[in-house]
Amino acid sequence: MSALSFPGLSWGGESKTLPFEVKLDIYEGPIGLLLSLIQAKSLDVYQLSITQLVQDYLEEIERMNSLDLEVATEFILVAATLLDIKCRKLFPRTDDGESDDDLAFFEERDLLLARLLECKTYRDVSVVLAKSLERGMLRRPRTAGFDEHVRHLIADPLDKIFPSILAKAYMKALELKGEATGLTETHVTPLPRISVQSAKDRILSRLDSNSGATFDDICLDLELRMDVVVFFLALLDLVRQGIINVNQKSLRDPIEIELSL
Amino acid sequence: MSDDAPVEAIIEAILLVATEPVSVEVLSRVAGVKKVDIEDALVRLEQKYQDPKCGFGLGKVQDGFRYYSKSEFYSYVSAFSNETNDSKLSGAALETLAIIAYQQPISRSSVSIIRGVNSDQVMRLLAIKGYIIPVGRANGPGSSQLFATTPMFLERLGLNSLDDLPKLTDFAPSLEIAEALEISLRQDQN
Amino acid sequence: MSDDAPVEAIIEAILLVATEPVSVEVLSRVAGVKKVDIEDALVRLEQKYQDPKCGFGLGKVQDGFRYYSKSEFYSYVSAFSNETNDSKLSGAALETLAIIAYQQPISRSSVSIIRGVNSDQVMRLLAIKGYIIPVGRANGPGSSQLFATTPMFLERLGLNSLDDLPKLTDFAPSLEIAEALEISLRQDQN
Repeated sequence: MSALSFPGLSWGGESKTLPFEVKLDIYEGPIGLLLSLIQAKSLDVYQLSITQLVQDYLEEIERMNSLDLEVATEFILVAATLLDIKCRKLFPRTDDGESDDDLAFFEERDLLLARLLECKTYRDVSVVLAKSLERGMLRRPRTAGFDEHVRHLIADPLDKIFPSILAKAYMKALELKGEATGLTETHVTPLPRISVQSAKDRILSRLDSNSGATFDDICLDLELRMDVVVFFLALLDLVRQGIINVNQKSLRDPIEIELSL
Repeated sequence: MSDDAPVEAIIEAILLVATEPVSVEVLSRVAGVKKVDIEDALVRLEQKYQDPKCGFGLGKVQDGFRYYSKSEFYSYVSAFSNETNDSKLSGAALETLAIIAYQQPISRSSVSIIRGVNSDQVMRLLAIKGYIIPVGRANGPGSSQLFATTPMFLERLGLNSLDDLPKLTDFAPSLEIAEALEISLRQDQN
Repeated sequence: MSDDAPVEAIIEAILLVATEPVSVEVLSRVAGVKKVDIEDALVRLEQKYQDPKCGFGLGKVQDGFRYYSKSEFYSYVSAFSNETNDSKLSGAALETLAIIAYQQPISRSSVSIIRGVNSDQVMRLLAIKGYIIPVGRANGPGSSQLFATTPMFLERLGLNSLDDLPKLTDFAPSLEIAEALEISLRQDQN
C-alpha cells in the first residue's frame, strides 16, 4: 500500500491520550484488505490463495486483540464469494443452462466487483486529499478568539440558563455518547411486535399491480427500530422468493418496491 | 469610506478575535459599510500582508476570511506549538474522510457499508479532530445521524467549497484495471 | 540565527497562532535568535502597528506578548460577538458546561469524547467568560489539565453549592449508556 500518513493535527497537546490511534493505523476493512491483496498479486483473484487471505486476516485480528463481529461477518462474506469463484473454476459445470444459482452467483460477483472498484476510487482519491491536507497543515489559522481583556465584549452564550436546563443538556449529551460508541437503542429495544410473515403480508397489501411503494412509506407508521428491521427482513425474503423487485438509485435514495412480472 | 475609522483597521480588529472564517456580509454588517468597500479593503490588506516581513496572511475559505500564519514559517509555528507527528491520520481515516467528503451527508452505517468494515470509531476520531460533524438526522426509518465535513476540513485542504474537491470521475479506476478485476472474478466459460 | 526569514515575520507567525501571551524567552528559543534581537524586532513591530490603519497591536501581559484589538474598535468587536454568538454556539456551550458541571474535574479530551466533537474552543470561551477554570492536572501519563466550574457559575445559576445541581436520578441514563460512558472515560485515562 502507498504511504498515506501525513502529519496530523495537534490536539491541544493531548493527542497522546487518544485511545484509538494505534488500532486505526493497523487495520483496514475486509474490502480494503482484499483490494490490497489483489493488487499485490497482479489483480488476479483467481490466483489468490484463500488460505493466505484467511491467514493474513487472522494476523490482523491478532494484532487488533479483539474480534469485531461485524468485521468478521463481512470478511466471511467476501471470502465465501471468492471461494465460490474458485470452486466454479475447479469444478466446471457440464450443463449450459443458467440456473437460479448461477444468476445469484453472477449477481454476487458483480456486487463484489462494484465494491472493489468503489473502494479503489476512494482509496486513490484519499491519497490526493492527504497531500492537500499536508500542504494545508503548513499554515495555521488563528484560533485564539476573544482574549481576557475583551471578555466584557462577548455576548454571554449562557444567557437565561437555569439548573434544570443544564441537567437536561447533560442528559442529552450522554445520550449522544451512547450512540457514538455504537451502543444504540437496539440494545434495550423490546422484542419485535410483528412477525416476518405478517410483515410480508403487510408489504404485499400495500402493493398492487399498477403502483409500487417505497420502503420508507411502508415503515412510516412503525415506532420501533426493531419493527423496521423485521420489515426489512420481510422485504429481503420477498425479493428472494421473486415476488417483488426492489430498486435503489444510490445509497441514500428510497428503496422502491414493486410486484414482479 | 468612513473618515474616522479606516475599514482595513475594523476588519483587522474583527478578524483578530474571529475563530472561524468571517464572510464579507458579516464584515459589512458589523463595520456598517458597503460590501464593495469591504472587498476593496480586503484587497488592500492582502497586498499589505504580502510583505515578506509579515508572518501571516488572509485565507479565504467557504466565502469567509481568516488569518493564517504563512506556510513559510511552518517550522517555527510547529516548534512553538510543540508538535509531534504522532497524531497521523491513518489510511483508514483518510479513506473514511474521502467517502464522507464526497457522499455527505452520510450516516455511519453507509460509510461502513462502503468500506466493508465498521467505521464508527474512525468517524468518532475524525469528529474529535474537527474534520467531520453531525449535521442532523435522516428522515427515513431508523433516522440515523448524518455526518458532513466541517469548514475546517476545507480550510486544511485549502479549498473554497466542496465543489473544488478533485472530481471523483478522474479517480475511477481505469478501464484496464476494471477489466483486470472483472476477469479475475469471472468464471471460466469453458 | 535566522538564515533569511525576517525575525519580525517569525514573531508575527507565532503570535498569530498563540492562544496565550508568549514570552521573549520562548520567542527567542523558537526563532533561534538572541533575546536582544527579539526585543529589537518587537519594538519595530510596535511601531508598525501604530499605523491608524492597523486594527490591532501588541500587548504585554505578565512578561508575555500577544495581539489585541485596539480599543478604538471595541464597538465593532462587540457587534461582531453579538453577530456570531448564535444559538448554535449557545447550544454547544451549554452542553459543554453541563458536562463539566456534573463530571468535574474533567479534561478537555474527556469532554470532547463525550460530546463527540472537538470542544477546545468552546471550553476556551467558557474559561474566558469565567464559568470554568483549570484546577490542576490528572496524574496519568500525558497529564492533561482538568477543569471545574467556578463560584461565579454557581452564582449565575442561583445555586449555593454543586450539591444543589438538579439530581439526575429521576431521568438517569440506561445502564448501557452509563457503561459506554465509563468505558470511554477509562480509555481516555490510559
